[in-house]
Amino acid sequence: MSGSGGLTDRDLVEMYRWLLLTRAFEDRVCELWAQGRLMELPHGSQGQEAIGVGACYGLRGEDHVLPSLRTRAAFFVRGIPTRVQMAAMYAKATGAAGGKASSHHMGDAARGVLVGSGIIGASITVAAGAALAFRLRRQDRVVLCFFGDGAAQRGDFHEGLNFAGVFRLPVVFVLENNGWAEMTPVAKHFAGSDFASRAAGYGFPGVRVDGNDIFAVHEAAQSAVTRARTGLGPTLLECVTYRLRGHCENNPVATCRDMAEVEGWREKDPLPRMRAELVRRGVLDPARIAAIDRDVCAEIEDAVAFAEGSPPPPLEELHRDVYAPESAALVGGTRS
Amino acid sequence: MSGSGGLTDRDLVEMYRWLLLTRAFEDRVCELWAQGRLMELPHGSQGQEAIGVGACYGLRGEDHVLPSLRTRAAFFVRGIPTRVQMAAMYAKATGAAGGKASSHHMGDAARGVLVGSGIIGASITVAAGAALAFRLRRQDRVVLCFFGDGAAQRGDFHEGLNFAGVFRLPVVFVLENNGWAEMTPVAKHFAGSDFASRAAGYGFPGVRVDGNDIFAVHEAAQSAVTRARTGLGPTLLECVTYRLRGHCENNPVATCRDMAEVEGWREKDPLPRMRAELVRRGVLDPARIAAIDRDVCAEIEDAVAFAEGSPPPPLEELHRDVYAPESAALVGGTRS
Amino acid sequence: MRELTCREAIREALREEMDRDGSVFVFGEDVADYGGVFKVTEGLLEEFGPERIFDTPLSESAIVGAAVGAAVMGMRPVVEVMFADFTTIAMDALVNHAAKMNYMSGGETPAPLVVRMAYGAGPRWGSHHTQSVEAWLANVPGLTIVMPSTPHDAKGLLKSAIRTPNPVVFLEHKLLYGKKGEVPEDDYVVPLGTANVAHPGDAVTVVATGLMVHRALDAARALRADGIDAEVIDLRSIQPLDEETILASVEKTGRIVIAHESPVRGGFGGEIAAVVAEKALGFLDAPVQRVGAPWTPVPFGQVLVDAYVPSEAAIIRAVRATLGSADERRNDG
Amino acid sequence: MRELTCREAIREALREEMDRDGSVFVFGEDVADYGGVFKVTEGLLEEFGPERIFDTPLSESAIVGAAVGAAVMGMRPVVEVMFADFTTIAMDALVNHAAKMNYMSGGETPAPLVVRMAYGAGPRWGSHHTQSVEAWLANVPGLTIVMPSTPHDAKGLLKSAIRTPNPVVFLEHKLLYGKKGEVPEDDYVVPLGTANVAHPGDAVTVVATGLMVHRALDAARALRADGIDAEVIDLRSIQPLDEETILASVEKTGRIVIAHESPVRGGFGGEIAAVVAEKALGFLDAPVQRVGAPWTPVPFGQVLVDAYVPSEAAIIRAVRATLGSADERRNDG
Ligand SMILES: Cc1ncc(C[n+]2csc(CCOP(=O)(O)OP(=O)(O)O)c2C)c(N)n1
Ligand SMILES: Cc1ncc(C[n+]2csc(CCOP(=O)(O)OP(=O)(O)O)c2C)c(N)n1
Ligand SMILES: [Mg+2]
Ligand SMILES: [Mg+2]
Repeated sequence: MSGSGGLTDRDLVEMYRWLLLTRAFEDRVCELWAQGRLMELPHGSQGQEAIGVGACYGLRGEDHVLPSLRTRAAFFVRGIPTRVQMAAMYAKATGAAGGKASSHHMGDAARGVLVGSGIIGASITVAAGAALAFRLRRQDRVVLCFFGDGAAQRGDFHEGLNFAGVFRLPVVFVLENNGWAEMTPVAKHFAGSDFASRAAGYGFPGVRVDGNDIFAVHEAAQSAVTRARTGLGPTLLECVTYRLRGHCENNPVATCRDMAEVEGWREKDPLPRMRAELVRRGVLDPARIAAIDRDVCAEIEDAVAFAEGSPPPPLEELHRDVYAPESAALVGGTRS
Repeated sequence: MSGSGGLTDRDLVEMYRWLLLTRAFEDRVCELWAQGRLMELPHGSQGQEAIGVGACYGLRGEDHVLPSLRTRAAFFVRGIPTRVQMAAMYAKATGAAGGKASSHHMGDAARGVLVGSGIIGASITVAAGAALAFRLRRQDRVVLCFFGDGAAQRGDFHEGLNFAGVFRLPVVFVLENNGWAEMTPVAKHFAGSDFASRAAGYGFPGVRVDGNDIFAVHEAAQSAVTRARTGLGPTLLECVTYRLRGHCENNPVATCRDMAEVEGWREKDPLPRMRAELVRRGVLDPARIAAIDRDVCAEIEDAVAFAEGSPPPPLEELHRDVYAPESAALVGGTRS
Repeated sequence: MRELTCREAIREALREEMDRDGSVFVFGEDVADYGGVFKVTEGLLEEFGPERIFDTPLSESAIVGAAVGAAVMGMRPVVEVMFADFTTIAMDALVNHAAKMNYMSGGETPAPLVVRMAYGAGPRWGSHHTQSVEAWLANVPGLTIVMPSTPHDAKGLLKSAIRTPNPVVFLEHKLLYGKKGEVPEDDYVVPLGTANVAHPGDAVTVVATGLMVHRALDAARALRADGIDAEVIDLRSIQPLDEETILASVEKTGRIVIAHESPVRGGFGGEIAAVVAEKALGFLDAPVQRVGAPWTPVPFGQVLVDAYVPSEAAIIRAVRATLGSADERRNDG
Repeated sequence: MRELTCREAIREALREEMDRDGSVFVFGEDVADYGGVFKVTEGLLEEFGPERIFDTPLSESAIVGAAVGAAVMGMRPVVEVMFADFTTIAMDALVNHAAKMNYMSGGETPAPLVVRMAYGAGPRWGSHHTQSVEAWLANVPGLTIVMPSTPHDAKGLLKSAIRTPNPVVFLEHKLLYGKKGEVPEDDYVVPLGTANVAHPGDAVTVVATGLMVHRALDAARALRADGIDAEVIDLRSIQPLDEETILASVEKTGRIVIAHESPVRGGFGGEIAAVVAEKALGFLDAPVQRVGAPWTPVPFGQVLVDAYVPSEAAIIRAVRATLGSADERRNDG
């Protein structure tokens, strides 16, 4: 694994915990789904968690992220409580948007998480717009926008990146290339060699890293963030990874796939990989590992209990928030 | 100027005539517009005619072209009568679609001209689809799709080129980079170095040529066409040129532009450039040049007379062709 | 007669038309190897091979745009746009190109294509995978818009949609894919623009589309118990619109309830109400009633989605309202 | 009072709001250096500088998508999408994102943006630069849709549109940019959702939008000569829809003609007819009449466009029809 620059042991352990928490959450919701206890269909990010943790760790509180359907880790690193995420998967009032939204597109203004989209790729132009707001307000904030290889074939990828490039916006585009778009392998939807090189067509750098190497992701993301923060413009960061589960829990892992491919990638699973590295470095030992496991496990079970004990949204919730309340400013002028 | 490969003197004179005819047509319609005699607002292609002539000359009758709003030359080389084009600019019954369509998006199925679009960039996916039809029918036909630098920033550019690349479709994308998108210079809508290199992101070659060098365009187009015809897939051919007039006749040439830039490009005007070259090569002499001038001039004036003498569409035309007549095939099955 | 699900009926229509006409072919996201996320096209790859059905990149605009290009060249593409909510990103190819190709070419190059899309609310999909989009496309001359509600009609209408030389938006309700119904073995078609009287009655006319047809039929059955005979009309296509069948029914019943899943305001029900108010006003014995979703995005979750989607009960309430108010209108007139 | 054109009134609203609120800014294609292809934003660059108004690439989806992103971060973008026909390529940002942001965020991040678009037919633009698109967007909860017809309203409504915390589609009719009218000097707003009785009358109600308001007023003047007092209602916004004003008028006149430029079938007129048939049926003394474009794409050329766009004469015919058929409905009822 690549180095871990300025990261202290405390950082490393914290990152490891986020990685583990994300994995534990994903595995648990897959179980809960199988038991018919969830409302939301899980789109598991198992195998890709290093991207969200590596890229979001070290961001400032006022920076913003716009996760893809596969960036569960980002919600955790940004601090959205496990309870709230779990309640969202149960469509409870204590979940997302009072129960009106699912967890995988949930936003959290206070924690700098922008609302995601079920329209794959559409978030890319929205992220550019958020970065535009920072630029216009002279705020040295950065937007991290996550999306997959499939999303990179949408027109909005092109328009969003070109727009960001032309205005040198403070945004980092994190492309989670997990080899598949639903049941279609990258080789069938992309004839190029890599996605990172597309950045040149928009006038900014593209970088390709091992998305399962949390340190490589962190390092590349940090320099892209610094670049953006200092006014040098966007970066396209292609993180090569692999989706270890099916597209969603309706699709068995093996759907349309050669299991040897899956097995090959299990070897590169970012979680055991980081754990081994931290043990090698003496940052973690069996006791510490077990303690973190217990701690994470308890947090998940607490969230499940919270979610299952939470009330469903009241029927009035359906009609809330269709429009934001008119501000007094509207009647600032005389009416005529 | 670059060489002219397998072109015979006859070819050279014919290409010169197309170039001149296009220029004469464009200049004449600008005059007619100023006199308030036209219905259609001209979007002059003066200065860019070498692209349409160079790229379309030598295509097969069964090949197809999809011109941009700036590829007037393509209509001529494909054989759409000057009379019909002129009548279309007058919105006469003898013009485009019985008078229902303008000249700059007109199609002609028999001559392999696909209907263009007022939605800049949208034609790119349509052209890919036409090429898909050729591929599926195992016809060794090629589609030439023309569009500008502004169109290259539309999502459809991205989706269309990626789609064509993935399926290695027999289509050549001819990008008319004339330095401007309406009143916006390329430098303000594009942060990259050149457009041709974007092709790599779709898995096929991009080539950049002097769009005012008719031989360079022809040569590059011919090899791209051969590539497409032999199943090797698309090419993005960026032709660097310049729009000598305003975006349309509502905008004076100088609108938002530094006239020195315009003057600089006048030196590179493809028409005198080709004429001088053919004289140098002894293919043309003053007498021949004058004869062609007279001939072209007569053709244009005949077209004006034809257009002005043509009837407007009858009111019923409004209701024609909204739907194609149901084919007998529809009732092939028993109704139930 | 044998029974098929809507999913099987649509697949059978595709198979028969692909057999009949070599220019009919299918493409879209995950339609070939996987057989479509709703499994509608399952098995067609094995049967017809990769030139007749293939998977594409995640590019809805290119999918429909390429269908337009292939169609004007004489092919008969049938493309799948997974969720109708994605109409927003395929809208230009559909509205500005497919719908206008025949007109702008003076009849030279029509665009005979079919865009299949799954629409309709369900508890697990959220606001971006559940919308009923027909009203977004209903003001676009050149388009044909089909909304089958039974396996029989899904098959017969899709065959007509594939055979017509014009672009067709074929809307399939997600919750009806598994719905079973009788489907004849023979090669029949259901003509576009012909509504179906799904349940005859003379007390009140209930005009519905898609899933609402079934809610209306349930309502009609419940009302019959109270001696109220509701006539349920399944529009089957909203463009062309079968005005005759609607007007004939209203002239008989004097009352109309219009039910669709999309929100009432700006929904296609307004068009039906307008046609009646223009052409059968004198026959109306009670105010028109519309039943549709409330003015909210489609929410996530069982509880809120159940509250969102118009129910059998809502249709029954509307029917009773038209009956109750029989004299009102004369009075306050 | 001083007179301004709609173009000047819209520009003045932009200037005043940009002055009032530093978070209001403008972007779009050729809006800054050139001042917009319709010259609406001319001079704003000189006045406010390149951070408050700037030109973008030819990317409508990015323009509206970026507006959504900037809006959720608290800015107040006002973007120009040159021709409303391009709604098709900005539709996703508008319908699936702007309109649903407040809902999907539980009220945390509304998207206060305005998308200005020029709509309406003219002889020289052809099928892709002339459509009236309001009906495409009228079934989308979360949106607000404004269609001013006078300089006074254009200014007052745009100020309201900029100040409301919700996304607004602001439709400007190309043929009205040069239209002059009185515009107060003071800082007034026209509340969204309030129709205007443009011409009082008690014989028949004519509800219209945009250019059709002027055709209706011409018709009303012509009818007055024959002693027929038509009441012309200018909706000003179709979402929110001012039902009260429409119903109050119909209850008075007993007759209604609805006029819009888009095709009749599937147009917003259906919604208005439905509201009347639901809530004022008893007051109707004649069938509802709709006046709109025929079921064709917008053609090119003076002759065909004149035949396409609903005329004053068509409105007059519709009014006479509602009057002529006064007793019919009772009879055939
Ligand atoms: C515009 C759009 N098209 C199709 C879909 C259906 N869909 C959901 S996820 C997905 C694949 C996305 O692939 P990718 O962007 O690589 O993300 P991944 O799932 O691999 O993380 C598809 C096709 C969608 N939600 N939106
Ligand atoms: C989608 C779309 N956006 C905007 C316009 C308005 N418009 C017409 S031509 C043009 C500029 C096109 O630039 P380019 O593609 O470079 O072609 P050029 O005119 O330079 O030949 C614009 C913005 C349009 N017709 N379509
Ligand atoms: Mg992927
Ligand atoms: Mg250009």
